[in-house]
Amino acid sequence: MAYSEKVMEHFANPHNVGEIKDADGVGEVGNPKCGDIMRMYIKVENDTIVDVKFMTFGCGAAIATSSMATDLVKGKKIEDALKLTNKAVMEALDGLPAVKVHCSVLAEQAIKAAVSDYYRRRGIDPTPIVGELEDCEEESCACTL
Amino acid sequence: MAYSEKVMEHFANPHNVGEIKDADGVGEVGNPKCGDIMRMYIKVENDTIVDVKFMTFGCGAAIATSSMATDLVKGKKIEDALKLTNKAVMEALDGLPAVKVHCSVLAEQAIKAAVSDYYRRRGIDPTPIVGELEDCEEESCACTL
Amino acid sequence: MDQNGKRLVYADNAATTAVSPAVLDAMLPFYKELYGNPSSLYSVGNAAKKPLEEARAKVARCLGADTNEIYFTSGGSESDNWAIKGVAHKLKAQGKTHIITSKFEHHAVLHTCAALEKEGFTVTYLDVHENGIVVPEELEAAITDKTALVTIMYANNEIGTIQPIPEIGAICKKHGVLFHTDAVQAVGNVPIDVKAQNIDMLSLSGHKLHAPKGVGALYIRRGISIPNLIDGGAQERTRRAGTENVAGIVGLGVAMENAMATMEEKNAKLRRMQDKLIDGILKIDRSRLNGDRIKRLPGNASFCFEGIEGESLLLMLDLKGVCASSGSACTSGSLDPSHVLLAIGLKHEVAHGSLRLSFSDMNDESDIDYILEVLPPIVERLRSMSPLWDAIIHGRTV
Amino acid sequence: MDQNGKRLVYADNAATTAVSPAVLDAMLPFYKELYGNPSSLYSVGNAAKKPLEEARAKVARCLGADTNEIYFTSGGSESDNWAIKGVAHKLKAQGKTHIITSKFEHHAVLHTCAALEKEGFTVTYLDVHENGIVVPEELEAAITDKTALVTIMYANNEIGTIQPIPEIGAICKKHGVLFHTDAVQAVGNVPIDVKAQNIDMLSLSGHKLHAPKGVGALYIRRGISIPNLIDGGAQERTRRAGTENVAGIVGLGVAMENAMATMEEKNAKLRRMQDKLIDGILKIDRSRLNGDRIKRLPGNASFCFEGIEGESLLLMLDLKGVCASSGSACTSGSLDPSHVLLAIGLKHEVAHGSLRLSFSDMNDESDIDYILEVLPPIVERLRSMSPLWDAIIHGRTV
Ligand SMILES: Cc1ncc(COP(=O)(O)O)c(C=O)c1O
Ligand SMILES: Cc1ncc(COP(=O)(O)O)c(C=O)c1O
Repeated sequence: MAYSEKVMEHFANPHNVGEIKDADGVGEVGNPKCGDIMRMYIKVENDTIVDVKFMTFGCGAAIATSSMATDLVKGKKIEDALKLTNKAVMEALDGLPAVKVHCSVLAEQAIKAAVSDYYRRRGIDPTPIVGELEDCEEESCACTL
Repeated sequence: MAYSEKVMEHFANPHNVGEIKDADGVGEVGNPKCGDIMRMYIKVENDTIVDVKFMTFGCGAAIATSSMATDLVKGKKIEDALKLTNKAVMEALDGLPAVKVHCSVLAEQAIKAAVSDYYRRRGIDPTPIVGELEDCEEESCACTL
Repeated sequence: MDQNGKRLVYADNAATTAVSPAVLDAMLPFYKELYGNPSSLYSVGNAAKKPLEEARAKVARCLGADTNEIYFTSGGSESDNWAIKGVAHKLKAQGKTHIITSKFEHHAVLHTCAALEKEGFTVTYLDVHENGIVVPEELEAAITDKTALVTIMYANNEIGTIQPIPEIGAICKKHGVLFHTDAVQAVGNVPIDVKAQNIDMLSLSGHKLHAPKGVGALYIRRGISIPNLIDGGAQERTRRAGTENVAGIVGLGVAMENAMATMEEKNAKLRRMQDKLIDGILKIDRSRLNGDRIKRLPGNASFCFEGIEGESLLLMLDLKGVCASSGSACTSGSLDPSHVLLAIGLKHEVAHGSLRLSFSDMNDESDIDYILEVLPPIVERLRSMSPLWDAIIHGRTV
Repeated sequence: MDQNGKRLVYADNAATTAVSPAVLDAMLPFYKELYGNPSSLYSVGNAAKKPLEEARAKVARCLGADTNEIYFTSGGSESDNWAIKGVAHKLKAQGKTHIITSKFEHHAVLHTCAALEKEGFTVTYLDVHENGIVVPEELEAAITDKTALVTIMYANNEIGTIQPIPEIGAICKKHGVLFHTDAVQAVGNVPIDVKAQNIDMLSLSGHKLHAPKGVGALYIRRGISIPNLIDGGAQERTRRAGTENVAGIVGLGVAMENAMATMEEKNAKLRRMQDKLIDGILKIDRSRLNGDRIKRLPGNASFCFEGIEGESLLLMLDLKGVCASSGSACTSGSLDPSHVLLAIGLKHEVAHGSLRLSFSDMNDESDIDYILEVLPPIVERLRSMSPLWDAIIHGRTV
């Protein structure tokens, strides 16, 4: 298992780390038993994600995918942010080891969870827009979602 | 399996190789299936082995023990020659690998076989003097006699 | 240790060690002029036979065994498999289908036991309690008239705790049960005497003590006959086939001899370093030492940090030139927390935050100083990124 | 080759080969700075992982296999044991308890089969006839609906004959029976394509082709699942536990690549040398070449000399600086004549007088000239000492 240089770059100096106190949406995915938790904060103006930050407990890939995913949605329209796939995150990182693919899925899901929260706070049912968020199973930590 | 220098010396330049055409006694032990045959010729004067020669088909130890055994009995009284043991042959050769001990036994037996033949030619039953000669079994080549 | 001007601290000697220059020097002739097959008759081959047997004598001496009780193998895993499967298959015919081991053995033992369970054997996995040590009385209580084998590791690879081997040996002897110990982590680090300690079989591996990877040995007490794991040629007195890894075996002999000669001095130094390391690390908030503080290998210390995930900790340390591991090297890449840490009672989420630092005589105190300098800020940084930390320090369950 | 001014001709390459300088160069870094455990996370370990996987790719390429069909082992014997015991134990549950092999396999195969016979398997040992070659029709006739495995060596180690592997592969495929080949002597010497030749499993060993002793590989076609021989850590995609012998594996990769790149040229040279050697030796009275003259490895020729015992012949040759063997190195020290020579129909007394001369690309024609110079007088001298020779030349049975 070797990480790409890009992954190590984002791991060593992750972008967008931290909290947004007055966030418009907060999403959290993963669970500590599995060793990965991502929490993402978004600030939205005119349907645009003007700011995004994350807090992550997890492996190198978890931190790097959090960093990359936040980079990729920052400044994007929500509808475009929702098009972010784990594949895109992986590609932007020049790939991930097979056992770490689930981290990119978590990152995708964390963004979606934050957007869902944003809609929910505004009284809008997120499901038709964001889709069902499958939660990582407690049982199998190597969830493939 | 490594031979001592002494064994290699006697193997490389064996003493007493050859036939004695007018031998007073000839003894042969071993069998070709087992890969070892020793034939010894003795010339006897006044109960003394005045000459001894051997022909051997066999491994390095077979040749070296033949050489050493003939050296050890040459010039000896028959009664002393009959005291030659395989142990003495081995010791004189600075030892033999365990799997090759039977060669020293063959050499001892070959001398005895030649002496027996000497007595037999003179009409004397060798058994009370030389003892029973146990023959190497066809079945087990690693005979321990 | 410095490399390219960058400080490098290799603190993963329980995973593998560097081949020492003395060992390499001893090996090189066998990769050059002494390439002959030790089973050959001619001089080039024979020249390899003697060093092979000398290495066997050295290994035997270091264990208090006889020379012809030592069989060379390809490493610790093969030795473990051979010993355990061998005894199991041998004694099955006598209705002995029970094996006793512990919960925190190396996978070479645990997975071998699991394979035997599939064949119908039953296995008792003894508790190792919070201090990471098997209780001899519990072991004795587990023995039945069906017990074929007790296999308990000498020292644990992940947390370094040393097991009560002489006591276990005595119990096994008393009950007439064979006793195997995986001493891969112990050999060269603690004094071993297989006779005095009533050990029937013992596995060791070269690369844990500055010999190369891919060579090891199994001690089998004279009189114990088990089926071969690897059948074939007449090598190793017909009990382990395969052209001998002469260079590796010679290296193992030299490494064992060196380890024995320097053990006392080395251990005194490693103990001092370990004390400093443990005291220093335990100053970090919500950190813990895994396993007994005293009954441990002098070169091995394992910690857990709440709110930290082990892999990112290791990667951060690597960026600072510190090579460490979270536990067993064989399972990295796996996402499950260590079975060893779970066996000593840690929760999953805590077990994820483990760090094993293991040292050899090639380390020195400045390595400890360096680790104590770089580790606390890394822990702090990761915790500051963690969505759990806040909850942890405020005592909320996560 | 000269050493200390004394001429040395190493003509026992079928027993083992010298590590080539290129292989040793490739290995050394892993005994020095790149000592890390390839399963580790940090950079020192990771630096060992890539070369390991590159070596796997090289080995795969040389066999026409996929990279992840190659599993590294400790040598040919382990590979043979794993393949044969693995298939046997796997298919036993389906009532497949029959194995087909030949009479003149290496002991790593024969003794493994014997071990399985003790467990209740039945084994058919195919005749190899006077030319030392299995007849495919006889093999096909031996297949029953209980047949689990066919294991036939690619080329014989003692007499060098090459078996009809593609034909056997096709037959096994037709009948849905797994096919393993011990290709320890063939790899690097003949072109192999496991897919085209329908080989399901293939054993190879490094030290037969200028890599070190103690490393080998087993090719297992994708989709074939057999139990592990060595259980434990997650190395080799969980199928062969044990910290990887990185240096040896890297050496094996380089050696395989070199062997493939130079095979054609090398074989042309070895064929020329072999022709000269055979023609020269057969001029000796009552000598014979063992096995087919054409279907043989270019570097291996085995002879028998009536009235001669093999060991003394070898020792005399050794005194002249020629390293040779009577057959398999694994059995020297044994007093029984070679099972291979008996299998091709030789009588015990003739089989005792065998001589195997085997060459690699490190030999050249001057070695042949030297052997042809020293061998005839040695044969003559030994015969002149032999109490049998007279009877032999006069046609009396001995
Ligand atoms: C045909 C054959 N199979 C298997 C082996 C065993 O290989 P290793 O000695 O590497 O275990 C050898 C050589 O020793 C061989 O020639
Ligand atoms: C306790 C223990 N047993 C067995 C092994 C396996 O040894 P090897 O990797 O040499 O097969 C190891 C290390 O890898 C170990 O630490």
